[in-house]
Amino acid sequence: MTTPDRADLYAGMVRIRKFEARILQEYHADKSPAWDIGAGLIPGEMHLSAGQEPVAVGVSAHLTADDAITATHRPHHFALAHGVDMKRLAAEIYGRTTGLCHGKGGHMHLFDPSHHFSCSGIIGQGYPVACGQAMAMKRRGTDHVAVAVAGEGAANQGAFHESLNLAALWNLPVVFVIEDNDWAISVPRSHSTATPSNADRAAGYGMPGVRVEHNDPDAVLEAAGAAVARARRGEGPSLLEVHTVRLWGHFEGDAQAYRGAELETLDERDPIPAYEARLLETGELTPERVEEISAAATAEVDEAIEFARDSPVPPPEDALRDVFA
Amino acid sequence: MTTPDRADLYAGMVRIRKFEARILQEYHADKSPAWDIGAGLIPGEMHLSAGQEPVAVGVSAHLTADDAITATHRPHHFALAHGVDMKRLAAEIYGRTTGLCHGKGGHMHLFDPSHHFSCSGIIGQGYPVACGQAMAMKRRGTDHVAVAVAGEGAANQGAFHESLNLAALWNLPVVFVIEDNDWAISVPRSHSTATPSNADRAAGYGMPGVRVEHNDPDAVLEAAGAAVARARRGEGPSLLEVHTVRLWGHFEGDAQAYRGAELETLDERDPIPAYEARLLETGELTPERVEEISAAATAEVDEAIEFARDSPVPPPEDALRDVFA
Amino acid sequence: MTATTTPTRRITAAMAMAEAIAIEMRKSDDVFVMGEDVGPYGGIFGSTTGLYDEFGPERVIDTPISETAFIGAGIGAAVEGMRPVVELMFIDFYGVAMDQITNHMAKIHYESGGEVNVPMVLMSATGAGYSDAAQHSQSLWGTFAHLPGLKVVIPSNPYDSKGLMASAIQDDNPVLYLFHKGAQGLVWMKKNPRSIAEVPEGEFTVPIGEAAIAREGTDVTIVTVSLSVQHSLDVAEELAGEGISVEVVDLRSLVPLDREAVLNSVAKTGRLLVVDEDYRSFGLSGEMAAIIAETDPTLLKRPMRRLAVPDVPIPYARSLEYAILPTTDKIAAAVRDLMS
Amino acid sequence: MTATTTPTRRITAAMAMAEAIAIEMRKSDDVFVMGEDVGPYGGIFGSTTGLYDEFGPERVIDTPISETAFIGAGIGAAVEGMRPVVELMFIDFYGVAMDQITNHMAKIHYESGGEVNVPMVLMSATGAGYSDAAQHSQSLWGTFAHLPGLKVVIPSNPYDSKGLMASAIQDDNPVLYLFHKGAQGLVWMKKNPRSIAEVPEGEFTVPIGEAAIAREGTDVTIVTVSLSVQHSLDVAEELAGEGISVEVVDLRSLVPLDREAVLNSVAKTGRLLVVDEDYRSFGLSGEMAAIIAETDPTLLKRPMRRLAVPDVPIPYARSLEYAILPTTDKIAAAVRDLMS
Ligand SMILES: Cc1ncc(C[n+]2csc(CCOP(=O)(O)OP(=O)(O)O)c2C)c(N)n1
Ligand SMILES: Cc1ncc(C[n+]2csc(CCOP(=O)(O)OP(=O)(O)O)c2C)c(N)n1
Ligand SMILES: [Mg+2]
Ligand SMILES: [Mg+2]
Repeated sequence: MTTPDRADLYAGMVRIRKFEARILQEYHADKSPAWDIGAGLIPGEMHLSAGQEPVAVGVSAHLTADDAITATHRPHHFALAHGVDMKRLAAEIYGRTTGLCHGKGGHMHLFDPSHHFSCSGIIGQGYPVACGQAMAMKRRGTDHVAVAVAGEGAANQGAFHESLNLAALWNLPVVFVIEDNDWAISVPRSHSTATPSNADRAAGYGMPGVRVEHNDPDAVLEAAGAAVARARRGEGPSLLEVHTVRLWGHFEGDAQAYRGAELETLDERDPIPAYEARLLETGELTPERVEEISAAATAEVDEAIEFARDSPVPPPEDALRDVFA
Repeated sequence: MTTPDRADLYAGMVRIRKFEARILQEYHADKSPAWDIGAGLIPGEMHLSAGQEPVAVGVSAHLTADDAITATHRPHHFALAHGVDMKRLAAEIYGRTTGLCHGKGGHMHLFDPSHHFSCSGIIGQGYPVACGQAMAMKRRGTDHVAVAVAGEGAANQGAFHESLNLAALWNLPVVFVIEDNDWAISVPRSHSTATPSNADRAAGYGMPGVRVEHNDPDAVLEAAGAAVARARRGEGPSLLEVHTVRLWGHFEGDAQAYRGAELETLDERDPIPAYEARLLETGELTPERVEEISAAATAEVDEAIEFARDSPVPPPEDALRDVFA
Repeated sequence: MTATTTPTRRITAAMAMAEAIAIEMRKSDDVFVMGEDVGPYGGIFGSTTGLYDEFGPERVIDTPISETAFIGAGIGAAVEGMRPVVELMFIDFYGVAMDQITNHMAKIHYESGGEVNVPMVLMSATGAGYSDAAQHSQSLWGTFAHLPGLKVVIPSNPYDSKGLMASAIQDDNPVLYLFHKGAQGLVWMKKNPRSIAEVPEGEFTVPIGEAAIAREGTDVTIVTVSLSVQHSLDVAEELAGEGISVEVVDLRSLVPLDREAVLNSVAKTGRLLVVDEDYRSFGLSGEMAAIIAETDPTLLKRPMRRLAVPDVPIPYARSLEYAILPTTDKIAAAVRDLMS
Repeated sequence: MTATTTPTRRITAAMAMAEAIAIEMRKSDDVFVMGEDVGPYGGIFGSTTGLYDEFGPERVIDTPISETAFIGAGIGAAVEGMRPVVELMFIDFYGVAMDQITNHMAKIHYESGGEVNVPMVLMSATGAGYSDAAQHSQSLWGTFAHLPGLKVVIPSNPYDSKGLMASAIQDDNPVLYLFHKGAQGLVWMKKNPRSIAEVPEGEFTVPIGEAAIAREGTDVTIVTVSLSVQHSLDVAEELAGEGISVEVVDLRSLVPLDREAVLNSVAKTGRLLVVDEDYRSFGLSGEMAAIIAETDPTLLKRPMRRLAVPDVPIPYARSLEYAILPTTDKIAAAVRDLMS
């Protein structure tokens, strides 16, 4: 795999952000005046990934559609970065028949077998499943890898420990990714995690552990590259923690009073303008290219949302289908 | 707490071994000719602790009846070392009304609230409970500690990870003890655990971790002393792994074919004769004292077994009592 | 239920729960709260609102996402005589801590031959109706009622929310307290007006194990719990206009179960509809059928009706989700059908 | 069931299970086995005897005591199209992996709108009777039958053990296969002679979802599963001598449930006894009552009888344990009572 163009990483982030921003808007649009979580075109809980794009694009740059990802309750950035179709993703979020899961799954339960992509709303529980996907890949003699994503809050769930041990013991091609955005809903990392770096925990499984302190696509790209390459070579799993930022609420509707003064610093911590400035400086981006990227992303998002909105709502009788194959 | 006499540690080990040896004998006595696990005076699974006495006596020497222990499916050595009444322990193993649990619990579910002692047949699940006992002790302003015991196999269970993190985070007075006897039933440590020392895992929770390589009461005493004292001082939890030995089968009836040649080396690895020889050499024991200790233990065990055998079998209608207080 | 003379005011079920916890916390230092986001956030579904401000971080404790560890820690503290109130954010997350809940919290008292008590409350949110899909919408009370050792308490209104919580904390046994998100009276969720009601300010209890006849009637018995009680009352009001007299039995707890209340009502009406937001098979409606069938099958003048989630995971899209939930439409249709 | 012409010989249920797994492993590399002590040990209850010798450590894999991880890994492998057979040593340990089992293994197919299959078998030992006490003696099939998405298969004899295992592995859905320790035919446990029986050597299947009329009769219907089928057949033989004709319906799977078989039998006899080694309330006996009550309550000429574990954890002492198990004595007494 050749190193991706930095402008492409940038474009990937912009595309994700535009998607999330649009979902944000659509989600809230029809929940007023009395804000009702279950109302509107997009109902239910909504966990958006703004700020965490560097993790998704930096990791996914090393993957192909044959590689697996198990994502979390906050899954859109990884889905998009991994190549899951934006239209079918949007349609699933809208609960339409054309969605990835024909409206049955929803935003926390996205399945795209053509990209070996899945996610789960239960904390930490994608880790074991990724181990099993890696087992299958290994047993079949491929060099594919499975990427398991979790938040820093999830790293204190039993499944984390069991999965790391299993993957190390069986030398499975897994890359365990922890998105440390400092918060698990309202609980700060200091109240959830007895170590400043989850990378330290990797040693307890005899696997390499790296913490990327900067929420930067280049840094993630490099660290993830080493981990993915190691897995592809058959040398086993790695742990990669990235210190990222959750720019918005835990879920939409979260007033975030618990964040206090931190809220005012968030704009400065947005990774996209920072990266854009850097690439403009090095000449890897030009103002024109920035415009083009923005326009292309907007167009793609518009098309996806339109597709979703125009797609049929599932007929009630479908509810009784698909319990068994 | 003053350092216990080494002869007392020795006596504690002898007492446990005599108890276990007698249970072994009683357990098998009436299961022939067709060996039936459910038959005889002592039915059910039976996990005996022969070889692991140094861990129990070395740790418990630092405890009083106000301190808690959560033990495992292999609990007798810790129960006895912690001061649980041998008669009521035996009676519970015999399923009698005079037993610790009046016959309802059995050998894997022993409860003695007067010693804050309990155990569980589910792997790793005493760890969380010990955290809660430690919470209560701390909140009440005492300097009591909770000791949580698990096998090396159990250290790969999610509860291990969650509990260590919780105890470290909340600075709880817990000592996590791992008895590494190389085996989890038929699965060797190398097939279960991705690190040579569980002490390495402690670092991932920012707590001290020690592995005692020798199955020796003195070594355990010293390491446990530091951990217990630390907890009593309010400085938080520690992890202590002891490399011990399982002299007998996982449970009684286990033919242990999987152990191969190791079986022949077990006699040499028995910690009791080794310790006895050492103390005889230093003069801390004399042959007469050894005799006395043996005789006293035999007498106590005889009395306990007699008590158990002579105690009433619970009447059937008791089965419907005690679901709720 | 305990008489009370304190003034009442209209509050939400969530406020009523939190108020009961606060009263017990004031009475005894042994009572403390732990769970995810129970602190400054006040509980995702408002069950601990205000407690952190009054009692501080030592007694209202935010936990890591380690349900096995913190539920287990609740058990350990309870074994030592404290009275922890532990929140499992959604009952759907039971699976990561099921061993602590059913092999330890529920069994220690029995295994110990009655020597050890586990006076602990595990409270958790249930229910669907706002597109939270398969892993955040379940009711699961049938699951816990099947397994011995836990009391299973399910309030349907603010008064019971407070009184049952008080009883749960005072109980020497482990109590699973299941509250419906849609009946909490939360500002950010569609709600039935019955989720906000008059509740006395002071201390009172509602006994665990007594069903309430939420509405008397003579034609059809609806046996139900939780939010479905509110729906059933709405339907009963509607059908009264059509001349159908519906009795609504709110079980309020599944363990202990008030069998007499069910049998008496069915003996009177001869027609039974069980409305259950949990899965249909091997659950609440089956148990209701069994207590009749083993007592006197002839009590039923008509085949009983079961309105429950038809053994499918809860789907996401609103059209699908409402197709499988026991809505007022379906309740009314089932009652009419029983009368036809 | 599939016709077969291969020779038969008398083997234990455990051997029959292992044989079915071996046949499927020979047919496809996608089938592999993992669990605790399934390798050289051959499974604590003999379910994988001989497999390690034939297929080696790459296909018969001993796991750490990490049920969440290895059951989850089974799911991941199944999602990728493999056909793992995973053993959970005792069903009592479900609690440490319940999330993977019921929120993932059971729901992925539905959540994905049918896009993803999870062709996986989870096999586990159930049952009491040898003083293994509260945490190692449960049956729990009612728990799993209540939660949608898993097929729940429960053989009662060696023939079905083999044929249902073959069907389970071939099934594109997750199947929970519950075998009773006391019906495995193990040398080291008391057993009913029915645990060793004629089984064809070659490949055959028993369809999942069809009850077996284990014995025809006209007076009383016993509906049951697992070891209790063996007990019920013994009782039926005994009572035949007293002139009581007992029909024994062996459900063989709870999901899918063969409702017709139950209704037909009860329509014939008018008397129903459900024998269930699982806990009584909110379980199998309730579901049987409900399918009758919602179809035609008048089918029951007598109140039904439920013989199940009376909602207590399983006690240790033999006198206590046998007091709560559905023994042949109690089955016979219940049948006689229904006839009196
Ligand atoms: C087992 C389980 N416990 C609790 C929750 C509720 N919950 C959903 S997201 C979340 C916080 C997750 O924090 P983190 O892992 O850091 O991910 P982030 O939301 O920050 O991306 C919690 C507690 C859950 N979904 N599953
Ligand atoms: C959750 C759970 N999984 C599996 C078992 C079955 N089991 C009982 S003891 C044991 C091995 C335990 O090994 P280890 O922790 O090393 O303790 P040891 O027996 O060596 O003392 C197993 C797998 C169990 N009791 N609980
Ligand atoms: Mg986070
Ligand atoms: Mg061991």
